[in-house]
Amino acid sequence: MSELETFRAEARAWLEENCPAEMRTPAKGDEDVCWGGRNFVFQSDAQKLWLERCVAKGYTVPDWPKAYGGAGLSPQETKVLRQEMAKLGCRSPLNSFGIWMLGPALLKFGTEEQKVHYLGQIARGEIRWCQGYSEPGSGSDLVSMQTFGEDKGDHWVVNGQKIWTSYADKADWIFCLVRTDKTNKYQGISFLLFDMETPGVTTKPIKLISGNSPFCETFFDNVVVPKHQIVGELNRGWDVAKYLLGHEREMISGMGGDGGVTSIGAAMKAVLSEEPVLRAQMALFDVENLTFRAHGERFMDEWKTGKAHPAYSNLMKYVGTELNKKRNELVMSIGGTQALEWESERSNGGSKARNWLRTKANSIEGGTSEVMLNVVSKRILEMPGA
Amino acid sequence: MSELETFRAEARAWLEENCPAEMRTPAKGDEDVCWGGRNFVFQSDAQKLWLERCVAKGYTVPDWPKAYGGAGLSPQETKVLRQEMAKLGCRSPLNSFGIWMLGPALLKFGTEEQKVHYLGQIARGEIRWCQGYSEPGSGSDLVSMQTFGEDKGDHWVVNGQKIWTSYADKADWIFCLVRTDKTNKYQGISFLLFDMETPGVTTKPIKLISGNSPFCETFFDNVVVPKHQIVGELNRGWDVAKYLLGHEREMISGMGGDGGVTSIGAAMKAVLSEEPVLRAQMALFDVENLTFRAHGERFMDEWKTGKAHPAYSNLMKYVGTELNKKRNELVMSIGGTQALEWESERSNGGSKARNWLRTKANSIEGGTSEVMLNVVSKRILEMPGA
Amino acid sequence: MAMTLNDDQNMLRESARDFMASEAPVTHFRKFRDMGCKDGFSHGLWKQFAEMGFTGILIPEAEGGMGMGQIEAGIVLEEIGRNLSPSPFLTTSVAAVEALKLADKAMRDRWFPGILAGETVIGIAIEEGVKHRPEKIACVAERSGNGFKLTGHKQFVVQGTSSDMLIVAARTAGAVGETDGLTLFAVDKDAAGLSMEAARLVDSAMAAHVKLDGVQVNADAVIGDVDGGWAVLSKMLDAGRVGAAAEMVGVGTGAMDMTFDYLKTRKQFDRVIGEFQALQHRAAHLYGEMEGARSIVLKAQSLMDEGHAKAELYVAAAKAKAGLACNLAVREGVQMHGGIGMTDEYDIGLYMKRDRGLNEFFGDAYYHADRVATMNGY
Amino acid sequence: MAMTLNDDQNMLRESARDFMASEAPVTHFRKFRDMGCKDGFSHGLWKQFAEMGFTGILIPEAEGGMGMGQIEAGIVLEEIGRNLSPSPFLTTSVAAVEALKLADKAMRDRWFPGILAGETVIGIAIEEGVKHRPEKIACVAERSGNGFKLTGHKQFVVQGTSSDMLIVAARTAGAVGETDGLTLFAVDKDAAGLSMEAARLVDSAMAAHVKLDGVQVNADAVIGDVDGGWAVLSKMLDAGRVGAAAEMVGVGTGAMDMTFDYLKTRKQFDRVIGEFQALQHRAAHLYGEMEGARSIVLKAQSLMDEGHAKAELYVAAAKAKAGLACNLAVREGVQMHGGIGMTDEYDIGLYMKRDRGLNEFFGDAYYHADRVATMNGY
Repeated sequence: MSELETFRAEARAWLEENCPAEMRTPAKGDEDVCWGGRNFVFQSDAQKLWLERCVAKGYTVPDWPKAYGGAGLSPQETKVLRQEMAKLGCRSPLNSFGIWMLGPALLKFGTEEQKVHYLGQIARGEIRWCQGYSEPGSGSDLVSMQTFGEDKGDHWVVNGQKIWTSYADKADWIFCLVRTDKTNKYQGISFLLFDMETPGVTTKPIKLISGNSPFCETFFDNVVVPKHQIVGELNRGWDVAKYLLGHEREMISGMGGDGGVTSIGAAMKAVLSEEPVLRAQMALFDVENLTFRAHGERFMDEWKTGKAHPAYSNLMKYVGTELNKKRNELVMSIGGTQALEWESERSNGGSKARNWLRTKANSIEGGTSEVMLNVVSKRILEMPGA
Repeated sequence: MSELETFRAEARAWLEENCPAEMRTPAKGDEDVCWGGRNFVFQSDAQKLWLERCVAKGYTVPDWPKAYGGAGLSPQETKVLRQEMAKLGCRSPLNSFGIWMLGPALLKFGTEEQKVHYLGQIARGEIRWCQGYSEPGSGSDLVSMQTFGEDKGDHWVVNGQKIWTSYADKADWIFCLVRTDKTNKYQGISFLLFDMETPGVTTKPIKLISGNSPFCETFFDNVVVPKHQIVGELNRGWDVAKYLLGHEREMISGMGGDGGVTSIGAAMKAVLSEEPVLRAQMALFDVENLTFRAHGERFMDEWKTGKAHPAYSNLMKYVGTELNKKRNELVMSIGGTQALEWESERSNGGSKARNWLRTKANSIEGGTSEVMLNVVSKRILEMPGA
Repeated sequence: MAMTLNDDQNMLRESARDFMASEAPVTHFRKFRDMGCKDGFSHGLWKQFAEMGFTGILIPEAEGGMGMGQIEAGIVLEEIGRNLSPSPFLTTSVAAVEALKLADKAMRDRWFPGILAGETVIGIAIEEGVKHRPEKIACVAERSGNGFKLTGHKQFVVQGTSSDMLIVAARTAGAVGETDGLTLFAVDKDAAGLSMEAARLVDSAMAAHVKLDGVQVNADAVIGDVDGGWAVLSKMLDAGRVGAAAEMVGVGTGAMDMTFDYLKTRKQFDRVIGEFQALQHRAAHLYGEMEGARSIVLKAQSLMDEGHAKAELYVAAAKAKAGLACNLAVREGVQMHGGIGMTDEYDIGLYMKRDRGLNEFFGDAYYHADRVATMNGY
Repeated sequence: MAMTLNDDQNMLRESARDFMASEAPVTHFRKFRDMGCKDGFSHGLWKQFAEMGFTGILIPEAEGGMGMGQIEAGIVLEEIGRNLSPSPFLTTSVAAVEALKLADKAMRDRWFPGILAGETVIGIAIEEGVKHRPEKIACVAERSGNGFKLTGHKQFVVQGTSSDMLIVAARTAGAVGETDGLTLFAVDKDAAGLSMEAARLVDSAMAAHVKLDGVQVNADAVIGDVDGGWAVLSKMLDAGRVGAAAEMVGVGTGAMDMTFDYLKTRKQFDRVIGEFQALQHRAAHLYGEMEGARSIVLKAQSLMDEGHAKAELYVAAAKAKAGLACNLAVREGVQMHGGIGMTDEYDIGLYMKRDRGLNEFFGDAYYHADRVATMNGY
């Protein structure tokens, strides 16, 4: 413990010295988030400085090995660093699907050459990634995908269409599932990486019910992908994708709101004290919320010690996303007529309504609630049947 | 309307003259209910007199034709009679599965001879009936039944076992589904009637979680059933049974409690005023209860005018029984520790707890909630699949 | 009354259904939404409503209307809900008309013709906080000259800035929290001291924040009796509530039907998803909820039309149940549509937004469940 | 603390699991139920509990106990719940011991040895109405002679007539509704003026109505401080609540496991019913609820053991959640068992009855949800 406390003191000192004051205030919106990449425009000198300092220290990916741009911290040290950052209110230096999703997959399935090349770029925030999984017509049924890469010797020629590619219009590269064998449903898919500027790639933003457009449709028209840009074995991309989806589910399962156990009821006391039935809903929600936090804590402790069932993250994803939807229904109810406003300054540009609508996707993306329940039922409870 | 009002006045006068004062108080328990039959022992002279007078007037089955022991009343007149009986607090002169279940089936499927013979006995309360449908191993899957009637020319010899036969140990006759063709799953079942005193019939009461034993297991060991005791065509007993189950579902769907819209909350005000979250549950229940009453009223009005979907009673059965279970959960919560008592006088012999437990069967008997949802989904919503 | 529609009502349903489907389907709503229309509805459509006789559906025949009741108004509202047809029908032809029916002849003569012609729009200025609390009205009307001077603030005045007149509830006596001492006023949109600021809502309706800065009105602006406004207000609110409930039956049914169609066509794992039993059971349950909502709304409408003593209880239950059922319908609708349900391009999300607005309108399900408890004596 | 059991705790779990499964399985419960046992539990089994060290699990090591915490008591309680093992463990070894730990040495010396030996049973006499309302205690303790005279009525005193001593909460000052002014007393079962009437409950436990008709106790019968009983009471109640929650995790898990086994074997329509997706989804949902309950109970226990300021909040949430989840488990259990689930012969109904009793014990889910709201500041 004492060694960890030494690290804590060092980390604290480093953060206090290196994290600019402007980066210690809460992010106000999307424009305060640093996504990195070739086309990213820093919103302030502080934002740029904070990223550069973290990159130099390996703190954009503190638990990755130093060889790949990380700081080589242990899980305990990483946790301590996060705690100290939270205490000082430090913003995340870099948001990145490369860090959250592709990175872990590369660490597990990538060649040494790929690790050095791609992980370094990710850690430095040089390349912004997007994910090409879903296709129109293959939502929950991912393996029914049609996008095909034709083998041309040293490269594939990819044709097809993806949907729900997050920020594809802003991304530099894509990690993408492509069918490379039409005769084998499961073992005929490969996990490819390629540049979004490759000729033949086009994107079209999808407008959501929240009014925002974080996702795109992405089209591939004879896109040439060199063979060395495959992760894992040929036709075994499904293994990589499943591993990665597990990571995504863990992430989303933590989404039950503010990540904390603070009740939203106290701030709404004036409304709730006059609405006894609504207050009762809030009370029952708080019971569920405290439960979910404790459940998540227990799950993480069991996961770290290898005691959790491998499919357990599916359960957490189900419970957490349904809870988050319920929370936002309550926020809307308590917010009343003001929460209905969509553009006014009074409603902060309709932030409650837009967040509420956004959460409806939680139980769809990264595996629907229905698929999660199927998986829990079959893999954990071992219910019979197909 | 004026003609109906004349009838109302006449019915009222008849009831006032003929219904004994003792029969105008609420039934206190099972012992106050007249079930009729060969072995029934009247609990009072008034009970006997009330039955006899109603039989003479045709008022045990007011809407049946006079030829079969009824009073030949129109549906409107029957409703008026019921209203007047309710106003005076008259008890039902006769409770009978013969009236509620077998009667309607005989009216539709019986021969003229059967109608005159059996309906008359039913109307006069001479024969107490029980129902033999379910078998161990064939709960929701009724057509998988195994009880077999072997064709012996002028009679069948029936062997097998039934379960959930209501009051079989007290019944005189049974109406029973028996397989008469092993090669045809649906069209190989016949609807037979026979005397429970026929050699080879034995019964064994089933003790329920409520502590009561309203049901039996019933065993048939080479029971001889003459061929004229079949209702409907040979091997088409399923049609009779389905018709009858529809009636049962209508009956059970009306079971959402006291048959009225009176909230149970008012009487519990002292408790509810101190339990805000429980009060909120009660409030939401009352919304559902008022809804169900209106729904039932609308259903009956549509049913009478032929506008309701033929499978709609399945929906009402589902909604009504689930609601009744919820009501009893609330009754237990509001009743608190006193409602937990099982035998004390204070708790009226555990009546709340026993009723609560009894209602758990509502969503199982007469078709489980799951089967009801299947039927609604397939027949009304026309969802695809087997 | 029998809980089925009679022949006349069925005919009205057919004509309302045909009208909304052809003149104001969801594409109509989208058009006005996408042009950022400042009214949130089409004045041309409102004229067409008048031609159909809808605008005066609750106005007595003697005064040029159709003299019908809440059941008939609800029939039109259900079709409005099913098609998300934007119009001032609920506020003007249902809520406002019910209030004005209790006004004197001069006032009725002043406003009914314009409503009948589809030329007049009326805003309902009741709410003062983010939740519906009519008995907490604090807006003040002081005696002044020949009439009153109104001071205060109102919000969630749907179509307020498009209105020719606002019905304003203000306190002429009594303390906040009391139902006695309220008075309803017809306030002209151009009255000095009246200012409005429109806000677009999640369902693209426009709702105004209203400031009343010593607005002078004459005594003849009073609707009903001075200090006795609660009776008028209750009538108006109950008409608005049962009307919103009817519209939610339409919104929920529309969302449900669309979703059931989707279940029958969308394939996943080589099967039409409607074959999956878990979805079938949820679909059947949802159907039961919507049918229940339809029933209690019809019951509440018929009790209101009869002037039954229990009407208020049933209206509260109907608003609560329709709110809960419609909310379930749109949530299940978006979830069962999956990813495409999240896109602006598909209609299901529009139903979710409209449900939200209607649920808040004149008290949400929790507010009305609480009233049911109170009226039921606990 | 990590939210996983350590090696010692896992060993305890194994031994408790083996013990209950072999010495006090459901057949044991049935035997005592069917003989109409006046205690509702076996004194022999209580002795065996003592031999295992369970009875003194919360008693400090220095005083002969195991000196363990709520987590360990909960481990035993979960196995009790899973097997419906009838015993005075929850009232005597959990709730009463937690109160007595705050008493002076003389009192501890008087009662701990008997508890450790499995010879003493203690009843908790708190409730005065049908619902749990500890702050509404009206039972009066007047100063009298060297001590106090107790007058009032208590109910739902589980195993009251089998008890050697009752812990009675009474008012020495303050008004009904106040938490100040309460005092806890250890009252001997043979005290003059004390009378009890036992009532069998739905779950076959015996609970007493207690009449205190001027029961004279000495000053040394006070547990903790005069007028300051709320602190002792809160500790005792929270131990009882989190204990009941742990037992409900056992009851719910037992019911759930039994039901899942049934789903895997019962055939209908030529298929094992566990193949039906609608049941699968409900099963998976139920599993999530029970796992959630298990987690919040463990969290509450560990916060109590740490003496954390938030322990009270988490205990309330744990009692509420365990109650809701266990209730779902037994309802789904009976329904999924179908007809046989309704029979006394099958065990699932016994779980339903036990759930009911535990849900009421020291406040139900709605009561504790209300407390969570209050503690969360609204």
